[in-house]
Amino acid sequence: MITISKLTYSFGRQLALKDVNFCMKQGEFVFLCGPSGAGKTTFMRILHGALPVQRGKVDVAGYDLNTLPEGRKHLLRRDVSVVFQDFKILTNQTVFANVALPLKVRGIARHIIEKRVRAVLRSLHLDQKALSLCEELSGGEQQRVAVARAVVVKPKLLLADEPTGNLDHELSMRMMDIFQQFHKFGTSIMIATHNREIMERMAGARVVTLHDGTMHEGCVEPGGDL
Amino acid sequence: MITISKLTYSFGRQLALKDVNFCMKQGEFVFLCGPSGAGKTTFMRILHGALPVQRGKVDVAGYDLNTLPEGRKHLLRRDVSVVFQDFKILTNQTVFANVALPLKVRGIARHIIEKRVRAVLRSLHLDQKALSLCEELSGGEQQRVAVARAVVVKPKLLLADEPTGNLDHELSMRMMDIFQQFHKFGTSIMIATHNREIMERMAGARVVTLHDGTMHEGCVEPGGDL
Amino acid sequence: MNVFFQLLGQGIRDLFRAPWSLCMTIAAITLVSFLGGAFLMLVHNLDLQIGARQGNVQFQVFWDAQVKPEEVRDVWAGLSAMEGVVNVRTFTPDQALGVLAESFQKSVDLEWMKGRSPLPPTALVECELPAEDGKKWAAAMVERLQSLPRVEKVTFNPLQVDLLTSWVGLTRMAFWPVTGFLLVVVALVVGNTIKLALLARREELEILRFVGASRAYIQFPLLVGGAFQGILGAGLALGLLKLLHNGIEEMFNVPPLWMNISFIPPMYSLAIVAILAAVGVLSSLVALRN
Amino acid sequence: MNVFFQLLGQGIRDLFRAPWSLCMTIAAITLVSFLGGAFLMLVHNLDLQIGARQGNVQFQVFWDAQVKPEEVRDVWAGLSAMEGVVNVRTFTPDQALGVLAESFQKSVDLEWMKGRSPLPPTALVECELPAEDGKKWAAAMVERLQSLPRVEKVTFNPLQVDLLTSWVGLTRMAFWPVTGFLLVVVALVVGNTIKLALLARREELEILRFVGASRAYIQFPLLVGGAFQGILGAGLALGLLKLLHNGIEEMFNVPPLWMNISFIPPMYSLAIVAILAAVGVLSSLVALRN
Ligand SMILES: Nc1ncnc2c1ncn2[C@@H]1O[C@H](COP(=O)(O)OP(=O)(O)OP(=O)(O)O)[C@@H](O)[C@H]1O
Ligand SMILES: Nc1ncnc2c1ncn2[C@@H]1O[C@H](COP(=O)(O)OP(=O)(O)OP(=O)(O)O)[C@@H](O)[C@H]1O
Ligand SMILES: [Mg+2]
Ligand SMILES: [Mg+2]
Repeated sequence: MITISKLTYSFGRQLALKDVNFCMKQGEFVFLCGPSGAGKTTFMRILHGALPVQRGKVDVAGYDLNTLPEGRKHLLRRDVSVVFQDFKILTNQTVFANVALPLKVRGIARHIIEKRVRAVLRSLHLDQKALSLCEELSGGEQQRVAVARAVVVKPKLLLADEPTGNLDHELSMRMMDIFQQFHKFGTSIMIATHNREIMERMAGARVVTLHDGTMHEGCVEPGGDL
Repeated sequence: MITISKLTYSFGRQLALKDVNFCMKQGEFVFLCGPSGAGKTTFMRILHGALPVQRGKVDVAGYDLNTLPEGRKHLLRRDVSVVFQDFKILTNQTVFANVALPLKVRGIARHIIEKRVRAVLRSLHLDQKALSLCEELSGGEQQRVAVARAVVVKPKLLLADEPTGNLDHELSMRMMDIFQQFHKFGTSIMIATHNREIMERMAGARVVTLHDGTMHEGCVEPGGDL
Repeated sequence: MNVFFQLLGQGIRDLFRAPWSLCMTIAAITLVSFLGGAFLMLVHNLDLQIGARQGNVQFQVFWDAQVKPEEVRDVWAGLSAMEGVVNVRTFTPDQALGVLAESFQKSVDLEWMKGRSPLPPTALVECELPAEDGKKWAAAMVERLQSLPRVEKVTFNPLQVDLLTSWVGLTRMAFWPVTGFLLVVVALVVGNTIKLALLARREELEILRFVGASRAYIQFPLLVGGAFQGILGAGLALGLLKLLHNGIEEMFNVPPLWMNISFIPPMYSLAIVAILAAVGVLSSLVALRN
Repeated sequence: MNVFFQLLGQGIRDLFRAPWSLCMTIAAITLVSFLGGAFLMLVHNLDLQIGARQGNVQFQVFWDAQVKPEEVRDVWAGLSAMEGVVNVRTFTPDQALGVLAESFQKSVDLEWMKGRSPLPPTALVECELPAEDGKKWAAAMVERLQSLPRVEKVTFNPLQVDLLTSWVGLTRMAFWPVTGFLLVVVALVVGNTIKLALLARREELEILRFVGASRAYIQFPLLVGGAFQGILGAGLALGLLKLLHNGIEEMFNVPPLWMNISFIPPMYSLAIVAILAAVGVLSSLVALRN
């Protein structure tokens, strides 16, 4: 699903990623950890083509990001869904419109959109809010809208950047359930998180840690520290 | 510091706060908990005058919010600092400019601003980023800017809405240290959070829980659940 | 196809999200294309005049100042029947005096001279010059007019045609620079609006890209918006131009011009709309590129 | 005081954050105030003309058509020395013919008549009417002119003054509606820019409020921005108006107008700048209120 070798990325003189080698098989479930400013978001932004590959080779979901032209990136993004750390939802539109958006741009028929969006909203306890404007939502509700929009298209690869930062324990667990469900049906999932509770829940899962731009492998030890 | 009786707030037909009675003495440290959508942010927005008092009586830092006119709200806000859940920083300006802003609007001399901002940024490990634009920061860095801006004015009351959602364990603890320092020097602090780790750290602290708009009292039990 | 119309509607709806900005733009485009259209109308009418007068020549016939009105009247009636004559205008002594008085703009009162005007009766005879042997024919015509009763003098003046032609040439020369300038202004204005709209929606467009929208899906509504502004502005400008035309249609239909102002032909109108739509689309494209 | 200048600078710097929008606005304000200024200049010049001609009257003197040029020339030289005479304009027969030819716009060639023009020599004598007994004085003046050698006829025409006066009255009547309309347009345009700027900075202003900025601290820069736009637009408009004035200053200094166009007085210029600044501030205030 993802094959990366010797990826290096810098913002001007600020080095964000340094010689990262990373491989992720189809159907894998990976946690991406690391302190604030370690480069997690930068890493994910490269994976879905929001930042260019400056140095190294990156291959995601069968697309070679070194050569993928701007005009074809939407094909990559139809296979790779992202939950952004800052949500990136349309605050002046309804919850329904936001979640329906990725289906709409794929030209999917209206009645199918309706059905799939309703189902996803229900599973995230957002069905009451379907017709609310997103700017009227609480922080946690907005975060769930971002997750709903990412999973509604049943992507091959899901990148979630800190998807539980504004959620209480119960909802965080609920969200992990949903991720696990998608995982069971074959979606590869990478979650960047600081939340130990949700990691502990997935004992044995693969964990990669970014630190000052370099990557280290590991796995969740049941009930313990990383 | 805060005296609230029978506060009720609704967005249209959506009831967000129901008959809330709450009292907070000067120098108290309070955690505000509750599931997503419980009304925590709404409660805090009323406390610094961003939302009007619809029903009930609210008195904050000596200002009667039922009668405080729009033209004098800035006086209230000079005593009450807020860390917003969505940061509300000026993304197109530097970290320094953002943190200096509340001092600048108070007409404080440039050299004093310089000194105080530098000190706060250092304590939050942001000194390297002082001259970066905020839109170039990672999620956790932005959150720390929001906190720095709130504490730099040494407020009488600090309202922090989910101030550690994007921070790793170490930084969260660091931030609690800072809050505790301010607390020692007399600042009253209210933190809305889902993060159990930071609550567990403050064993014995007062905890109020919002649930469906109603408020319940409690306190942090050492090492256990709420 | 469904998506096509959906995006079409989207492009227009998006414009109305900033109605103020839209109004200002439409107003600017309308003003500019109105100016352009008025200029085009001028050129068109000069062309028509040229076309009507091309190859024509005017003979001026002066009668003896002492001739009786009755005597010339019969001759005048016969003038237009002469071979090759296209148009005849005549001035009695009093009419000539009237033109004189008008030229003084009423600051000189010539009323008292009425009935004893010192000016001679005059006629302007416009003839179509035959394609060959024009000069010879004109000389013969002068002779024929000279031989009319009590005519004192005949002159003819092919110069007028040359003057008009050279003026039209000048206008033609100015045409492309002026049109180009106006189009650049329209492009700037439309581009500016689209750019502002893009700025306001930068985040929205980024989100669209991130959820997998193709480039066409994102850009098409913006191009539609540009075209719409161009077309609306051009339409309004044509409406205003028609109003102007109604106002001035008969204005120059007086001595010594006898010009009936024509509206620009439908093809030109269509061209204006098409060009402005194209400029709208192009400037949207440029705004998108940056 | 320090904060004052800081906020002043802020208000202007903020405008330049959206330079496109600013340019468009300034252009619009300039255009509108230019129109207003041109109108004011018209009114001002009519006023001047009225002032100069108020109570004046024109006598038209026609000599015998057969008189020799030498004979009238001496008389003409003496005309301006007569009591009460302000201005004298004279026409030899050939000059009168020239005006006639001009009125035919060259479609009638009158060159051949040169030297044997059938028109009489003419003079326009402008006199200041004494405040009292104007009619009697005028009658005496007619008599005096009539008694000049070989004068055939003298007429006088106080009507012209009335006409001019009534036209000025009309312009005056139009003045306030037109000015009001222009000011409303300026207010709309400035208000629109400020509103757009506010929209773009809504979040920023919200943040300013939340960190304890007083209302004055937030609003003052915006008002400064409004005033700045008004002043800049007015300044540019005055510059353009001066250019226009240079171009047309001498244009009407020809028969039969002999008008020297004056520029609007400094006080008016100042008033234009002040009014536009005020409108800018006011429309910013209104934009802030909503
Ligand atoms: N556009 C940018 N320009 C310059 N520097 C940037 C930019 N974006 C990110 N950075 C810097 O790159 C580093 C890595 O940022 P990144 O957002 O990837 O961190 P992160 O691991 O996601 O942190 P967090 O957990 O706080 O979200 C940070 O130091 C950040 O300041
Ligand atoms: N402007 C608004 N208009 C309508 N409803 C609103 C508005 N703001 C908030 N709400 C609703 O009020 C309820 C309380 O919102 P609030 O933001 O206070 O929750 P919260 O406790 O902060 O939740 P979270 O932990 O997710 O941030 C939510 O159901 C939310 O949808
Ligand atoms: Mg991040
Ligand atoms: Mg909240």
